[in-house]
Amino acid sequence: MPSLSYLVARLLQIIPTFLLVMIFIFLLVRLLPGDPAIAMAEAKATDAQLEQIRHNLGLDQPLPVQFLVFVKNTLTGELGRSIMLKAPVTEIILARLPTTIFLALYSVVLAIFLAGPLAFLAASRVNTPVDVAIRGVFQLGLSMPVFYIGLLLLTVLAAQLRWFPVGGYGKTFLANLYHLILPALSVALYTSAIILRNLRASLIEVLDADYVQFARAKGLSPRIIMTRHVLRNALVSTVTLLGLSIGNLMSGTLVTETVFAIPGVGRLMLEAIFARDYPLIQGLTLTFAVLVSVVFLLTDVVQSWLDPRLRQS
Amino acid sequence: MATQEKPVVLDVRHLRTEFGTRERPLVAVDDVSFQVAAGEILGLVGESGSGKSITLRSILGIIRPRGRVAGEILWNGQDLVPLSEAQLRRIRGREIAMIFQEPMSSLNPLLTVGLQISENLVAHTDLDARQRRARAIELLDLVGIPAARNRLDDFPHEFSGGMRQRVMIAIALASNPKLLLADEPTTALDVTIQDQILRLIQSLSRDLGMAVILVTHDMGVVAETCDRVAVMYGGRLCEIGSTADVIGDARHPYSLGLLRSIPRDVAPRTPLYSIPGAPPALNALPPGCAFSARCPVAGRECPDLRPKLEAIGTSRLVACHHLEDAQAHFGPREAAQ
Amino acid sequence: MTTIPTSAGTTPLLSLRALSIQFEKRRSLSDTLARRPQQVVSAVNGIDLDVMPGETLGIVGESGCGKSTLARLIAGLHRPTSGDIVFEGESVVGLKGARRRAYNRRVQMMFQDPYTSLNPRMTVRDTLREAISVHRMREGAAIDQRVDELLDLVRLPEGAAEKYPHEFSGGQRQRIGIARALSLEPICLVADELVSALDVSVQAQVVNLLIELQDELGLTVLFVAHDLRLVRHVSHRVAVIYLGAIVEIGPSEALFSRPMHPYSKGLLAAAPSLDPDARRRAPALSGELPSPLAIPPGCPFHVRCPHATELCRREKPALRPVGAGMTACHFAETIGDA
Amino acid sequence: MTALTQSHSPTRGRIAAFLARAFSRPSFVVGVVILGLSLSLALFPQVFAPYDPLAFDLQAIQQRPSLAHPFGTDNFGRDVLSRVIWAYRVDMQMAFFATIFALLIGITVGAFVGYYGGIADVIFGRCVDAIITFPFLVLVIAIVAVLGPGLVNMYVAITAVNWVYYARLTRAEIMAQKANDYAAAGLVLGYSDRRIIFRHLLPNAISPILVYWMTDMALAILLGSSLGYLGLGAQPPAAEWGVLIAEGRNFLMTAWWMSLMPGIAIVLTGLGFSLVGDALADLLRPKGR
Repeated sequence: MPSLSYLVARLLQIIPTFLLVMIFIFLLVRLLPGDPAIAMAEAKATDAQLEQIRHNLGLDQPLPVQFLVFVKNTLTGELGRSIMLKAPVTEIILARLPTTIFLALYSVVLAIFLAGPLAFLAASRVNTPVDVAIRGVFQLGLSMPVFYIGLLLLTVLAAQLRWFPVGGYGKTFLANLYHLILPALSVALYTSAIILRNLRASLIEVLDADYVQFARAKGLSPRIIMTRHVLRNALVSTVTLLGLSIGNLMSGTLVTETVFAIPGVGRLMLEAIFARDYPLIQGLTLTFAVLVSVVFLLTDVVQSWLDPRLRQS
Repeated sequence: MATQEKPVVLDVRHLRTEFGTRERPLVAVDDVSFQVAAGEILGLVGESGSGKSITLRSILGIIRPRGRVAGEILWNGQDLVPLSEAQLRRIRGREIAMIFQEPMSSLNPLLTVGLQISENLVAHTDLDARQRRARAIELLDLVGIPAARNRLDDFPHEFSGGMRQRVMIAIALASNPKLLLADEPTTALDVTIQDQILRLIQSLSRDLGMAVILVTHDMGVVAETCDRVAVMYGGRLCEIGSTADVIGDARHPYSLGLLRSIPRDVAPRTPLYSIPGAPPALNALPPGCAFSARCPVAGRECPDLRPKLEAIGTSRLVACHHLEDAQAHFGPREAAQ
Repeated sequence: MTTIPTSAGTTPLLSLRALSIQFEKRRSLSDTLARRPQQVVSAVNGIDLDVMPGETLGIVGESGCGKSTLARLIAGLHRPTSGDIVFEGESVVGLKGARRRAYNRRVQMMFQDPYTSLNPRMTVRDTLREAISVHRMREGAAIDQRVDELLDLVRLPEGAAEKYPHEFSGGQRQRIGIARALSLEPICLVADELVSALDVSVQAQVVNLLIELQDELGLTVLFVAHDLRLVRHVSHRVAVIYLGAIVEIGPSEALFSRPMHPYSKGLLAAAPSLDPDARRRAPALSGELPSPLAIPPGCPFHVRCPHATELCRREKPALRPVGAGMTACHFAETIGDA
Repeated sequence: MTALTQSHSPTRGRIAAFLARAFSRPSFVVGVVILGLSLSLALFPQVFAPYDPLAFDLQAIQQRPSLAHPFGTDNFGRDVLSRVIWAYRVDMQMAFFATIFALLIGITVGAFVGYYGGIADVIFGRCVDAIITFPFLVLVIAIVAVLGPGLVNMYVAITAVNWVYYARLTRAEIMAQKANDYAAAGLVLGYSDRRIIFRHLLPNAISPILVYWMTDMALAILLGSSLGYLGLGAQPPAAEWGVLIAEGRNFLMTAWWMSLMPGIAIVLTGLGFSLVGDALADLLRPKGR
């Protein structure tokens, strides 16, 4: 297990990163075109009313002060009110977040189930027709945009064949699984192509490693060599990759939520942008950054649990 | 050829190992025959590409499925070549064990040393978990790892290179093998550590009655450690005999050249004997003698006509058409200064 | 250019004065939190050394003893933490720009790994032309002529110039490395494990070439290696390094036939000998090289030394004249004679 | 010094040998053919397109694919094939302009911090950490929201994020190359930092970067068309694959070809880039070890 000091250090490392993230979000929103006060105010607002709104938003303060207020508010979970939905941003996001997280996890699980066996098959038959075919499939997968896969699945499987629902979310867990299978699959197809490529490469590398040769020379059974020596070692780099592709995954869910009209934070982001709802944009961007950071953190912990060499530094 | 009183445990006959397609095979080991007696240390010497490591791996069948092995490998009378993977597994690690050159990469970095020893015991013995732990400590102790009891739960990266090589030997010894195949076990180590490991292998062989095939490129290692030595070049045997015979009175021009290129009893800063050219690629070997391209006494027939291993005296075989010329070319050894 | 190797007694070409270098290991946040102390690798610890013009000085030791770092310090690839490097009477520590180029024109280096020491994307001709033209050693057509001369000098076959490094064997690549170093017409060569990556039968070719070129061009050579037999054959004088410090230095033949320091003795005994009669049952030296992160106090060798006493644990012996050379051991006289 | 950069005949021979090896791979040939066709369509759409991509033909609304309209027509009677062909111009441009500046900036920054290290490297590392903390698309969308939708703003937004990935890769490659002895040899030979970086390290570090560039151009098309689909990239009535798919989105049941056909163009072009990239990755792997 990773040591406590490792975990604490890893948590502390997030601070400077997040400071930069906050600065970025802060500046981004300040650069948004149009005066947010005008956007928020009634159409016939007087100059004095606008001034009042600006004052309420703290926009009449110098930038550094505004930033400090922003940081303080963020840390206390106070993200302002959405202009578009006229409700607290934190509330809106928290209501929509579970859907997106569920969708993302669902996609990852599907992707692993798709990629794992194929990678294994390809790596154990390098340069045979099977391998070539599998590589061809993943190259095709890498060339398909998520929204296009989504539309194809939607048209054929949902609209034409009526195997799956066209939209909606479902109430129970099983209903969730059923309703979200197509959107999850759209994201999973792309993600699985990435996993497949990486896992295949690292399996090939590990199969050739000295310690696997040594394990054979020890007379171990193929099953033990596979599980204990090959898979476990190949997993380390795949876990890294999975962690790093969380950004991709989030981008994918954003698109897929739009295509399938799923009420998650991805679609909300897009709506917020078209509505120029800057407190919401700010809150959502921050939410995505937090999600990614948490996944990065988990990845590091899992990695150092898998690989003792990483536990020290 | 063998005049030992000890019984022969391993008898390799006409071993041939090839890679690549059947139409255009890359022959890494070509018609190699030798015997190993119980408790004996045989040195297998050669440069890169000489086929010495492949010979070793062919014995255990771990070059399959990419390599194809032909000939006979008689282990206590049983031929290992036709055996299936499952049958070979009962011999690998149990009767014949192997250690590798790179102590850094040959141990699984993610597993504790204790587990890597005990998985061997699980595969080849009936010991229970507690007995396995006790045996693992005993083994680490045997190979000279200090505070063995406390190190079972350590990972390979927590050991130095020399200590990792000891761990590898401990793993190999787990089920009391009768033959240890050691593939350049000290090449990656420093001289003082190399010395320690070689002495360890020597004493284990003596104390446990275990035969050893020691692959190396260093004639000095052979001289200090082995009972007999086989010299390989381009996948073929040039010379095989007792260490004293081969080191003290080599006959094959390649063995002679190799020995002469090591500075010994020569005036400082005088030119050393050097074999011209570089070791050949496996796909560019002549049909005849593999060494003919670099040989100072090669005749016109040498590149086409393969010399047979022929006996000289009672305990040595040499494969060369021009033994007298070689003797004359290299001359008698200069007297020690 | 051609100077005859002079005997000792003249002024040294290169002097190292209390040369030391430490590398601070990068300290992670988690180290700080766990209050692990800052780790410092002491690679070279106060080396004093004079290199005479025309001589070959062998530097031997086990991996991690700091001999490669020493070679790189001399070539100017590292900056020492303390101490000085004096070349032809002038300090060359921390030189920059033109002065550094001028120094390196005189002191060149050859590297261990034939596979990574040549730029794989440049032909041999391009590699040599670049060195020659950057230093303006020749101009115009004379450059190509010089390239051919150099290749001839290191005995590479005709047509080698237009090839890429991967088309050569390891031994040939090391020859290219030698030619590259010689293209600046230096007077001093630092050879870091020049032949240790090569096959035995090829090592002799390269060593012969080096000796020949040295005699022909009157070069001073620092021959850093771990192969004792080769170092003995090549060197006029030899320094034995242990944990970044010289434990013994002296004329090659004297040191090899009668080593004074217990480490030199052990190192020599451990080296595989071709004499089957010299077989031993016990290893020549027990224990392993301690980590340069934690160099033992007193004599750094005391933890492995069979003769160590309380004095050795307490007090670091200085390098002092013993026999034909210098030795850093409290009991060199008694041990040396044993 | 000019003599140094002159190409010698062996270099030309090497290129010929390289091409011969490359073209003996079916996947490379397929990829090159696809890209060659795509480029021709992008450069000369007027030659290939049978109709004016913007011309309404209210007599021929939502016609199924036929000989007259191989890809059918859209809800305004525009020829889908012609629109897909004209879209090559926009999408191939996206592949290039969304990546080239990121490539150039990334290589420059990456080579600098990789070679010199130190405080610049630490700051760089923090910036990378911060930028990869945002999902790529989220960040690009946010920047587009600031700048406003449209192609040029999209290039700016993508470049602003994307250079980090090139810089990170370049930095790692430069550091790996710098650890080789030939870099040390360059220092001992008294070469300037600039010479070592640009003549020695970069040429050896560049292959994986170029391979990444190939796959990234495929990614740029995917990203650009996604933005187009979402309404943040190219703006209608401009013909762009993502925009075309979005236009057909409401007619999936009645005029499926409106969305299907541009999608095939995306997949094919992406495949072309990734096949070539993959083959190059294999071919450029250093040999001789």
